[in-house]
Amino acid sequence: MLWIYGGLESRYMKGNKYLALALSCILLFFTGCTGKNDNNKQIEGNNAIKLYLMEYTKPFMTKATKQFNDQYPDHTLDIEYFDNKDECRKRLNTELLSGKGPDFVLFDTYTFNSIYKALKSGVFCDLNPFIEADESFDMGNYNKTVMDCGIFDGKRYMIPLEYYIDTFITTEELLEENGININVQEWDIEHLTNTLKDFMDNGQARFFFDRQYPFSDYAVGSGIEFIDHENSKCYFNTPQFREVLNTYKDVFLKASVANDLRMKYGIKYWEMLKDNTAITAGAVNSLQSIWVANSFLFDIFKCKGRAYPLPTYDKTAGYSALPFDMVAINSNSNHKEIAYDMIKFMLSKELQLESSFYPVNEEAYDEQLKEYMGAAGNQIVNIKGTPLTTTVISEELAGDLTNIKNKLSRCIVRDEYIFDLLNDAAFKYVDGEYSEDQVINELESKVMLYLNE
Amino acid sequence: MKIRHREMVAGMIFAAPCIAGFAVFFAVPFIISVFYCFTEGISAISFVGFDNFKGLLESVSFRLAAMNTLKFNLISVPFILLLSLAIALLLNSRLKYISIFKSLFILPLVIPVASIVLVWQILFGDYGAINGILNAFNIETVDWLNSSWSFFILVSLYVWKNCGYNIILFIAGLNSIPLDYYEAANIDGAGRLKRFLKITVPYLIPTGFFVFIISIINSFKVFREAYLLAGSYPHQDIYMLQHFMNNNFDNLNYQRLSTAAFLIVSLIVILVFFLFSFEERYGMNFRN
Amino acid sequence: MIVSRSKYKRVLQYILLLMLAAMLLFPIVLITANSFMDENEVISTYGMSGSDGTALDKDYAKIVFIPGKASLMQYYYALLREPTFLVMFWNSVILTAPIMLGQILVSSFGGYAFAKYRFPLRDQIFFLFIIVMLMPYQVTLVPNYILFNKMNMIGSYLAIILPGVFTTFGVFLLRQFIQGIPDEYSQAARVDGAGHLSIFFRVIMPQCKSGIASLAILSFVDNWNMVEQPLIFLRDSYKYPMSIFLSFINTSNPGIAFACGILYMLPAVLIFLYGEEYLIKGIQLSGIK
Amino acid sequence: MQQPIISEKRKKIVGRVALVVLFALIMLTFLSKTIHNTLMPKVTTVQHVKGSLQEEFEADGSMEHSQKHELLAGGSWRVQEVKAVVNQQVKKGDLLAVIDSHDIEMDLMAGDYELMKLENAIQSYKDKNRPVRLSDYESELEFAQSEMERAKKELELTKELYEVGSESLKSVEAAEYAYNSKKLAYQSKRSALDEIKADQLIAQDEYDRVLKEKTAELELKKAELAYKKERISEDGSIRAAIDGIITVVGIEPGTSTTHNQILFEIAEIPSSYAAIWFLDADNYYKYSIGDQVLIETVAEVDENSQKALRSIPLTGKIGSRMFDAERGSYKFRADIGDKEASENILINEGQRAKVRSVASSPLYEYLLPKSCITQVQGEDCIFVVQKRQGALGEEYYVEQREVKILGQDDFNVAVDCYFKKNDIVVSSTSKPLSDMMQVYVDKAGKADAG
Repeated sequence: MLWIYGGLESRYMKGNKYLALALSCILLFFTGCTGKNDNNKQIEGNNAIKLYLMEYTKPFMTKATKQFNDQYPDHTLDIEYFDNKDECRKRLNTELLSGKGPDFVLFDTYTFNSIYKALKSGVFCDLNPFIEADESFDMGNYNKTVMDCGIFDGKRYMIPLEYYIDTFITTEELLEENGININVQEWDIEHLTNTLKDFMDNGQARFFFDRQYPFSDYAVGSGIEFIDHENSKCYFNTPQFREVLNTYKDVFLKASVANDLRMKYGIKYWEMLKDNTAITAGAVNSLQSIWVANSFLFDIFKCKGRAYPLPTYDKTAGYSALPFDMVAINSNSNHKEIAYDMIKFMLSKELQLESSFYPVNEEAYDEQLKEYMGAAGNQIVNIKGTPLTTTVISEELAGDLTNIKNKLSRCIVRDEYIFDLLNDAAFKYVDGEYSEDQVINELESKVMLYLNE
Repeated sequence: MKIRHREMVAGMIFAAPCIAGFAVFFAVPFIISVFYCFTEGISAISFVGFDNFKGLLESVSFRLAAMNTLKFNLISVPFILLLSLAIALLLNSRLKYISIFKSLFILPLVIPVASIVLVWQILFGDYGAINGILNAFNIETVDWLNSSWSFFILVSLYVWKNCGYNIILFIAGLNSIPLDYYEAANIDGAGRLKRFLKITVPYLIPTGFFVFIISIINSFKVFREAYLLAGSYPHQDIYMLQHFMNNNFDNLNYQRLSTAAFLIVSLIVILVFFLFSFEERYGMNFRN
Repeated sequence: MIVSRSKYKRVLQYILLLMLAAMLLFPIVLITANSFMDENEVISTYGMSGSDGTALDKDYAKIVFIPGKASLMQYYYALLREPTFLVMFWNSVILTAPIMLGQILVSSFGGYAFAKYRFPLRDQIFFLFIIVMLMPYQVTLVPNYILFNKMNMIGSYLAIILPGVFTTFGVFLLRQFIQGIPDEYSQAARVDGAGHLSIFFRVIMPQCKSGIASLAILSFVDNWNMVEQPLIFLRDSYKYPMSIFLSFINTSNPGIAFACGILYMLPAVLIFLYGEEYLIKGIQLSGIK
Repeated sequence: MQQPIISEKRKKIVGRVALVVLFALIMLTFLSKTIHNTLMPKVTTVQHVKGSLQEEFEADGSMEHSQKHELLAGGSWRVQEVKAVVNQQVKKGDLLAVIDSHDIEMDLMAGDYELMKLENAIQSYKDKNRPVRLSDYESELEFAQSEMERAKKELELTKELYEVGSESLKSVEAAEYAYNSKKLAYQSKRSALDEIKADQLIAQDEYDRVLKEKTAELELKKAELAYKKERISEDGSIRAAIDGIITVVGIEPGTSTTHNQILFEIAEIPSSYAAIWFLDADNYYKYSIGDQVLIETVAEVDENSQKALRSIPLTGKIGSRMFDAERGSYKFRADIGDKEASENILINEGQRAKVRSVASSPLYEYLLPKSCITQVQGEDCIFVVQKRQGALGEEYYVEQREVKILGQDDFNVAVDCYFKKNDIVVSSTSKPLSDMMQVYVDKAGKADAG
């Protein structure tokens, strides 16, 4: 198109050239130097608080709605229920990101393709001001470590409702007869390796873990830092990470029941304990599941169950929790205070008691634990068609749980994309398709790109 | 006078639809997006001056993407220029069936990449044909698409796709050279090379310019190929500006997007200005 | 002597050309040939496993030009068993056709105006058109997205079609073409007292048929394999056009990938065969004085 | 060059080809849709209903009579002969067993002797502490009082005399002294009397209590003795107290009983019956108190005035469920409801019986036909039909949901699962389904469960 240019009368062009340049300069100057005057204009909305929720939350939302209605007679809750999780995800993702969406956002860590990118583009508003403003709210009532996972760049964008720690449960007797002794103080990857070596060597079709945790869980459990979202940096090319990766391939997976075998048992993991395929029951991440697993152990072996976390990288490292359901307030909501009250209600004991993982509300936690230590014994419950006489959670077991809880040092919000990358790469490595360096490089490069976009 | 006026009105009416469309879909929103460059927050907007630019330029990914794009242009454009020129010269000779060859060379232009990319994957996949051959000679195989080779693979795809376009233009350029020049040169007893340098090259310079620009423009569109070849997070070396932007569309970071867009636009504008003036200065000189 | 030398040279040229042609055509030929394999052979030859990208049995792909036994299974599946494929095909059509027609309509008016009329800011505006024309898609998509998001039109075909219609390339091309039409005709018509419209329709249009044809082809080729816009503007995968569907298919359903590829490029090829010289003309137009 | 001509020809051909292709594609599109639909698994659906199952459980149990009278041994008797056998029908006064008459005499004598001893004991007690006599104390008190009054009078008299001077001051003092002493005496007597009265009250009711107790004991013994005597005639024959049927015989000849050992157990007829059965922990929950049960057992019925064994159905209501520790299972007991059924039949004690609960279960939220449940890797699952916006517009697909089976009968299953109001569940399919699989919903075959 040079030729058009040639074809045009040059005076137009001259004018044009300068005009364009001048225009752009002025534009830049103006917009750039208007300074940083914050004018938080908000969309004027009616008195309806918008929520998107999954259908199954209905039962306890009815509670919430009741309470809400007598608290705010002049406002209404307009809840849109979804029966299809993907649809809910899609709607939340797109609408929030494009400045629309519900006022009060209840989501789990799988909702956003990348929760941190969402945070970066500022979809949620900082909750700290509200919390500071309100004396009735006492951080002490909640698990600090877990609560703080909602903080990003010093702003508390989201608040977790429940969290889980990858734990597995077994009995001391069972460990002994398999020639394993786990010293919880020393419980780290090295310890794991040593203990499992001879266990695996006398090669029977016996496994330590009753499932193959995905690499991401194992890595998170190991407590090494490999992603720093705030400064968008990642540290995969470290001896620690390499060791974790290798132990995962060489020790951890070998000591775990392979998926296809596990498939045969379906949900009935206790069968594996019965026929001595696995000697632990894994992924017991809520007091209820622990109670049940413990009962099974007692039912089968007549021994008390003990709970252990996944091994950490070294014994000094603390354990890691992962939040599940979280709540936040849309930064464009013009009912922020009300939404905040909703959050407080969600954190209140009676609702926290409903949570399917560990509740952040310590009171609720204790109450649940108390229940399972006391009243919950000697019932006959029917689990997947197998009747089970339950056993209360013993003092020791409760002790284990509390130790684990007290030794929590961090809480990781899982970022879907990155965790998928981790697992894919690890899978390829285990498959022998990738070399160690290939894994590291791929992770380094892709995650780096991803974090910096 | 009156007529001129009516003329003007008529012209405006004729031009109205496209100008209106242009304004609605490009100009106005673009100005809005320029405004976004200096703000943050989704709809609770606040001005942050040049922070976005700072942030963007600090972002490793953006810099990488920009570098890659630049690198791609520097390598692929000259290459495709020479190649297509060579082919054009070949095709310009009066051989039999030349028209068939012509159409053959142009064909890739219309073939959708999407349906061709498969072949590249077969060739360069980790278990692709080439690795198969390497393996047969027990040479260590390479995961082409996940290594720095991917860059050249992309180049090859780009060349394959856009060669035809340039060939056409060059042929047009060659045809526009009056033959008697050559005859005159012949009479002067100038050698083939001399003729090429003295006549063909100078006359092709303008075309060359145009092809040059077109190639650059097309190289900006190479994202299509890269995406189809290796998805939205390809190997570092073929992570282009377009990837950067497309991925940012996923989490709709308006500020980022518009800032990046603005930077690219101003870059291209400057480039075009530069080329125009360059051509203005030298392009003419060759003519006389 | 000279004859032989020239012959020698000619042969050399042919060989060169043939080699180049072979290189350029290799992919097309390969696909065409392989589209007649049956599914199992495809999978066994290229070791593509349906489930995910990684091969099941890790033997390397081979380049096979002549299928073991020719079969139309791929076409059968693509055309009769997998309606999604055809739906995607029509999606592409739905996207491309309106853009093509709309663009022709708008740009022929615009081109005429810019070529034959004077009005204030004409050249500046035209200059802007050219600048926009040079932009990568992603750049122009940003404003579009902002606009359509405001209009809540994300996810609908209109969000792709409308900007497509008003792409400035068409205006530019036809302006070039119409500029080439000598003014005498329109002058004569005007003397006969024809109005602007009738001049446009009676005089200009008939003469820039080929111009419009080349615009049609170029815009078809461009839009037929659009990738960026659908990726960004369409939310539901079932609205995607072929181009994107194809990029998934060789993982999701490798058996029929080749046939789909062929069927997808078929219209493009047909149009190319039909209007090759228009295509060439169009491309040259974008470059001529 | 003849380029244009070629191209003209080519155009024609290509144009035709293009038309054909277009047409073909359009045709194929519709064709493929129909083919696609026919190839999809065709499913029929049902809607879950709220209701209760006709749960049918069967347990083996035994029959027993519900109202029984026991004959107890009065002491350690030596049994000489036993006349009655289990399930023998007896009239009031029929001889059941004979025991050593000597024992009985001894027994009775012992009884009499005890009585006697008691009576004496009472008598002696009566004598020992008869009530104290108050009257003498009272008379003494009266006497003291009169003395005192006399003394008073004398004192006054002497005083008057002293006034008139016909008495000496000395005698006055004397009289005064006398009066005072008398007064004291009187007061002391009085207080003593009060004390005695108090003591006496206490003593009295103590006495009464003891006496009552002793008499009560006496009565008891008397009663026992009478009871014995009434049942056991001197000759040592033990007789039925009521018309009935013997259910238990607790003795055999030659043995000797212990005190209060069950000799016989007689169920009165016309009798009412109960069924008893045991269930272990796994399926005890299938029966619950208050359930109607169908009991099938063998009974003796009169058929035109002759007895015949028939297996008859009875209905009962579960009355009790208790955990039987040593058996480690739950014991259920159901009383036969319909009297007139049991009027004219006769069921032997311990008769085997089949106990079937015909109870419709508690109300379940979600009932589905059995055919809805499919096993996926040891998991019970159902497939719920969902709609989605597919490539070909509206399309149906199935969503796999894991369910917990709460109970089932011949036709329906009660499941615990998350349901939406109008979810429809696949009840039958032409091909095996998997999650998210697209299906063709056969509206015709749509029916409700339950």
